[in-house]
Amino acid sequence: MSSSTLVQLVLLTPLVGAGLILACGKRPNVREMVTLLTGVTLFSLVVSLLPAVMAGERPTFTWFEMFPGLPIAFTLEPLGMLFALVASGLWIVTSIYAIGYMRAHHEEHQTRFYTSFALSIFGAMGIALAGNMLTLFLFYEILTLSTYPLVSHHGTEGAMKGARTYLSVLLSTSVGLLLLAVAWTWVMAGTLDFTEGGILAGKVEGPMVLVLLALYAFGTGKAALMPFHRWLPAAMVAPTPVSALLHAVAVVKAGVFTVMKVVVYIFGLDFLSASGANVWLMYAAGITIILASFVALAQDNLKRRLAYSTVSQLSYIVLGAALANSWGVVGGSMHIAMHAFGKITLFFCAGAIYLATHKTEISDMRGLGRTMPITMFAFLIGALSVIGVPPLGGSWSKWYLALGAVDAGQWVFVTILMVSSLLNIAYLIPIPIRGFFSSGPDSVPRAPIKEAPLFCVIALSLTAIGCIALFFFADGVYQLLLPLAGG
Amino acid sequence: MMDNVFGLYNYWVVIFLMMTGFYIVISQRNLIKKVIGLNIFQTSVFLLYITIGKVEGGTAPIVSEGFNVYTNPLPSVLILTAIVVGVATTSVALALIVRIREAYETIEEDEILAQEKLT
Amino acid sequence: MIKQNLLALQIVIPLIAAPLCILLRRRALVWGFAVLVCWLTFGISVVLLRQVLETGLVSYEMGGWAAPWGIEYRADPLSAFVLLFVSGIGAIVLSSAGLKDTALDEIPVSRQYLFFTLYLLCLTGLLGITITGDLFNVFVFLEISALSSYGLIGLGGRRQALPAAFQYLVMGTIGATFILIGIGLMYMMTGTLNMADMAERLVMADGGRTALVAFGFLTVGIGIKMALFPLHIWLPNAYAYAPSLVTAFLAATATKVSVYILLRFVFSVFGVTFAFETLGLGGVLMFLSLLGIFVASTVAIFQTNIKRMLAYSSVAQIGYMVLGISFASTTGLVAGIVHLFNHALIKGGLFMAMGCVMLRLKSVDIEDMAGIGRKMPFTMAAWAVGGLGLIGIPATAGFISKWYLIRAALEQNWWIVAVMVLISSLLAVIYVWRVIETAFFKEPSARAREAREAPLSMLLPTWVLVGATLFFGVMTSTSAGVAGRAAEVLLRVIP
Amino acid sequence: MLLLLCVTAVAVVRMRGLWAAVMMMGIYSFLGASWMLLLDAPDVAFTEAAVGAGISTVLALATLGLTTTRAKQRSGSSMLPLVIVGITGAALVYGTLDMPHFGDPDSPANSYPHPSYVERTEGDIHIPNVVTAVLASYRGYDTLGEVVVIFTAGIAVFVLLRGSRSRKRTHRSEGSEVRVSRHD
Repeated sequence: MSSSTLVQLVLLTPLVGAGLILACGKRPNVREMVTLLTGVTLFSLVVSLLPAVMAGERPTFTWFEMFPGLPIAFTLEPLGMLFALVASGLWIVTSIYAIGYMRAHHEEHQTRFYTSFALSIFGAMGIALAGNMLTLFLFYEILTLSTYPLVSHHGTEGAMKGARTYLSVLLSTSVGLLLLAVAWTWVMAGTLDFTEGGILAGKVEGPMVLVLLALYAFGTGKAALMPFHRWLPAAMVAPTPVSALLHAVAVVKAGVFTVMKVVVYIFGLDFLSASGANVWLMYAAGITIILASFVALAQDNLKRRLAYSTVSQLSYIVLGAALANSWGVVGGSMHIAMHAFGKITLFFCAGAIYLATHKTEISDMRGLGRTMPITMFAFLIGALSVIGVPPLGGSWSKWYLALGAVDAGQWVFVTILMVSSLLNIAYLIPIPIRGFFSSGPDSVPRAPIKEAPLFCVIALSLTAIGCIALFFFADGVYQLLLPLAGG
Repeated sequence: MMDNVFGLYNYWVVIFLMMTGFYIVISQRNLIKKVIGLNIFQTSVFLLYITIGKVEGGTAPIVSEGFNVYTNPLPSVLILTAIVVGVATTSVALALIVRIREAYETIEEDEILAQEKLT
Repeated sequence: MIKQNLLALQIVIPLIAAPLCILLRRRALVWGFAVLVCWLTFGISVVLLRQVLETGLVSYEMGGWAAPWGIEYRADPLSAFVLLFVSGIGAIVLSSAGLKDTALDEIPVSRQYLFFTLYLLCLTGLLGITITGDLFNVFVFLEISALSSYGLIGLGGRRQALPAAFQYLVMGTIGATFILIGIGLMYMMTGTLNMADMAERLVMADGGRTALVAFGFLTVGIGIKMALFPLHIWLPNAYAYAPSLVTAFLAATATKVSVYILLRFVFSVFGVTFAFETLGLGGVLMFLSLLGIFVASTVAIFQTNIKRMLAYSSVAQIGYMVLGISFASTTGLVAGIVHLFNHALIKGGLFMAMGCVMLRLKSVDIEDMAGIGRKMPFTMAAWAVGGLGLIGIPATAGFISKWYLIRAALEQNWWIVAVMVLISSLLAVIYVWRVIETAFFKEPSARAREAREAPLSMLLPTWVLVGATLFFGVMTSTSAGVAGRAAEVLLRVIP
Repeated sequence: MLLLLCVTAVAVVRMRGLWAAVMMMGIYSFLGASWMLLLDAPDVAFTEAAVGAGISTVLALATLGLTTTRAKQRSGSSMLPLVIVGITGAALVYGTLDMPHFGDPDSPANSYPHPSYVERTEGDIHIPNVVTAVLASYRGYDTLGEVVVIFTAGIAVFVLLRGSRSRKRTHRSEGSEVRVSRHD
């Protein structure tokens, strides 16, 4: 099979999967088998494309012309490859986790849940493969809409409110700002194709570059740049598998992925750094990193704390893009993968804790390490990876980001990265520490070991191992991403 | 100036008539009076058309010996159609009024609105 | 033979069919007949469009008398395009009225065959307006369509339909009379009623002031007919209380045809230079349309009757069309014309879905619609897709219109306008989402618990329209392509 | 004559009694018709007298019989309508300033198309009454439209009034019921 056919298959697999899941709605076992099978198929398809992309091939195909000269087209390039790998790979793990979680929790509307999930992955794949900005925008909106039923899943007043915030922030930024940016780019540049070296050089000048960059950066609400980060904590009303895959991996990463794509392929690194318009974006990212960390520190609800941590970590990637040099871009892109593994582990643990003990507040979690040792250990690994401690994956991406900041002569941001790491320690580490070393409430006798359902434990162990593995395989990721930096 | 006044005098009168009809339509609250207003409004527009077609010293456009100047026949043709349209509209409007009266027991706009607010 | 008389047949077939409906009387029979006629009309319009795209212009002299003495029928890309979707939607909507257990049940059995007669007459009127090249003929057909729609609206089951129809009648007649005055003044200045002829003679005629006033009266008159803000007050009640089928048909076609007349007058008769450069029509239209978009969208948010909500949304959507026109650029016109088409599909689909809801719930109140998504998944899924189209989410037809609209604004560096268009679509998000949320995620209401899915005969036409929304959301070569041709003809880029 | 027309029109505005108002409307139409006669449009005049003054008035009177004959004292301000009408009227008067004068034989309407209907009719159709000729031939299509308009109106009226008695009962018995919409 030619690689361009494979790319089509990558796109169609989750869509077909969604259809099948819907059709098998009456029989839960079949339905979940289909989910898993779709995930495995998708992942193997994506992996099979890896050698070609590593070798410098850029499989391309076009569906049809939406507007004259503006088709719905797809191109697989390194950054998209990375995103597709991470999203599809973690989908399998999340599906395993979800089966355990949803059954143990006796959730309703499970068919709707799995169908929407597959559709969201379809959206994420479309974003990863998009060959031009219009296609990306199309799938960006598909992702927003297909995630909505997942967020409002419980149908309670709280869930509806969260989902409303979710939808309104994402839609208003994308329709209000991003679409404007896309249309403007089209009017000025006459093309929206992702081109190496960018398409805007010589087409826009002066302060307009700055305005356009701002439209893109804030318009991509999924990147959760402050002040458009509110949707992410709001989305935490969703069942945990959703928070884990979508709000630590697929959706948020789609956001920063978009920003990265825009910087690399629309503006072009040289053009952007020469224009100087990127400096404010660095500061915006820097502020978000620090502020969100502080907010996270103040949260007692575990999922909310993780959500704010995500907001902060996403801005690492935006910062990488804003640095607009090779180290920054490589570091930022790498962080997409590194943070994904770390954060999904943390969310899996949060869900497991909730399933086993129905605890959501951090202050209630003393002594949990004794009843749920595997979960707490995995949490520790995930936390360390997010903080960036060797030998865990997260250390590499932070290292490259710091190099990028130095390279750009922006010492401030080296400092910010350091401070942020300290803050990470402050809000993440106490949780396992308390879990292992602090005793539970005095009156309660020591409980026996009681882990979450097996499926959940398997899933969270896998991702924790992934965090470690990434440290050793980081070179592969680096090689993959090198072409982005123009190397 | 005076030339204008005499030349356009007829039009001005017609305009006055049209506006009277229009005023009745939009100011009256009684449905029947609205219809009457519409009627007057339309009839006045017919007058406008006929006025357009008039030719000084002309005669009715019936071809016969001894006349060379005829009044323009086209406006007459148009207005014959328009009159019928006008009556058609009036009749539908009146039918509606009958039904409204049955449903609301009134044909005053304010009272109908008041009833709607209640239900 | 048939090919030559295509233009005449387009009108004559539904016209002759209308009285025959009275003779048939029996429901199934009369339905089958009327649907057949509608599809035939649609078929003709398809052939006509292809013909027009080949040759550029098709003209027919009624009764064999050449213009300016006789009445001329002519179809250029714009009119052929409008004919196409008006007859198409007319056919689709009517197809759903067939067997037992459809939205036709809203109309008392004893009057159902008359419904078909009026429906066909209304279709005839709308098609006639579009196809004729004679100003006075426009007025006549305008009245045919108007009178029949008063009757159709009056068929509405609730008593509110009656004052609604009356209000529409009064405003509609005022509009028509204004148009008549405008036509009269135009005739006075040029001595002709044929539009093409008039356009030529208008250039020679002196008397700018009279032409100006004529233009003003025509614009206001058409503005009433097409419910341009703030002349829209007849529309919400009329749409809310008319039988669902009538609403679906009228909402998708009637105002669109009025926009067509505006385009015709402004571009074909008066010409861009006169309307936009001399008069500054663009500014006025832009202001009114933007104001209309915002006010009507905001009002829509607060409606509890969903048909009424959609009606206000229609007022706002008319604003988008007029906004596109007000740019007087090719892209702007494409935006306006393509939105004519796209919105016709979207609103047609939405109101059809409301017809399904009305059939099962006997109510279109938002409270009663709670949780109905579980009982009527296909209906509400169709509604949701239509709603997304209204917002302008990519991959729906609404996005295409919005894209062209923004492009048109940006091309002329009207930043603010582009931003306002985008912001306004967020208002649409609010009113659409209110319904989606209620229908899918709330606990079912008492009425919703007893509801079941609408019959296939209703669902199928609904989904045809909604499917078309999706289809024309990605395959734009037909819709935007023809709109492009039409815009070029209107702007006389190509002769 | 014109003065009389104006007086009649204004009288309608002032009048409360609907009988009288309808009669005034009839008179107005009749006066209009007379004026049309003076303007050399006998065909129109006759039609207006018969249809406008005759049929409309009869219909309106019949409606009165079915409904009520008194209009309520109207409340509220009448400023807005006056302003609208004022602006519209002023616009029209402004428009007249460039008009060809009344009766001008050289005005575009009266001099185009050439040869005129009158001249063509003699050769084409051989009916002395040009209005009839044009109505039936050149613009025969409008006439067809006119027939359709009548037909449409007839159906619409029929639809509206048919079975109205039964509806009446339904509405009354339902009282304030708003949501239920079917009656048969």
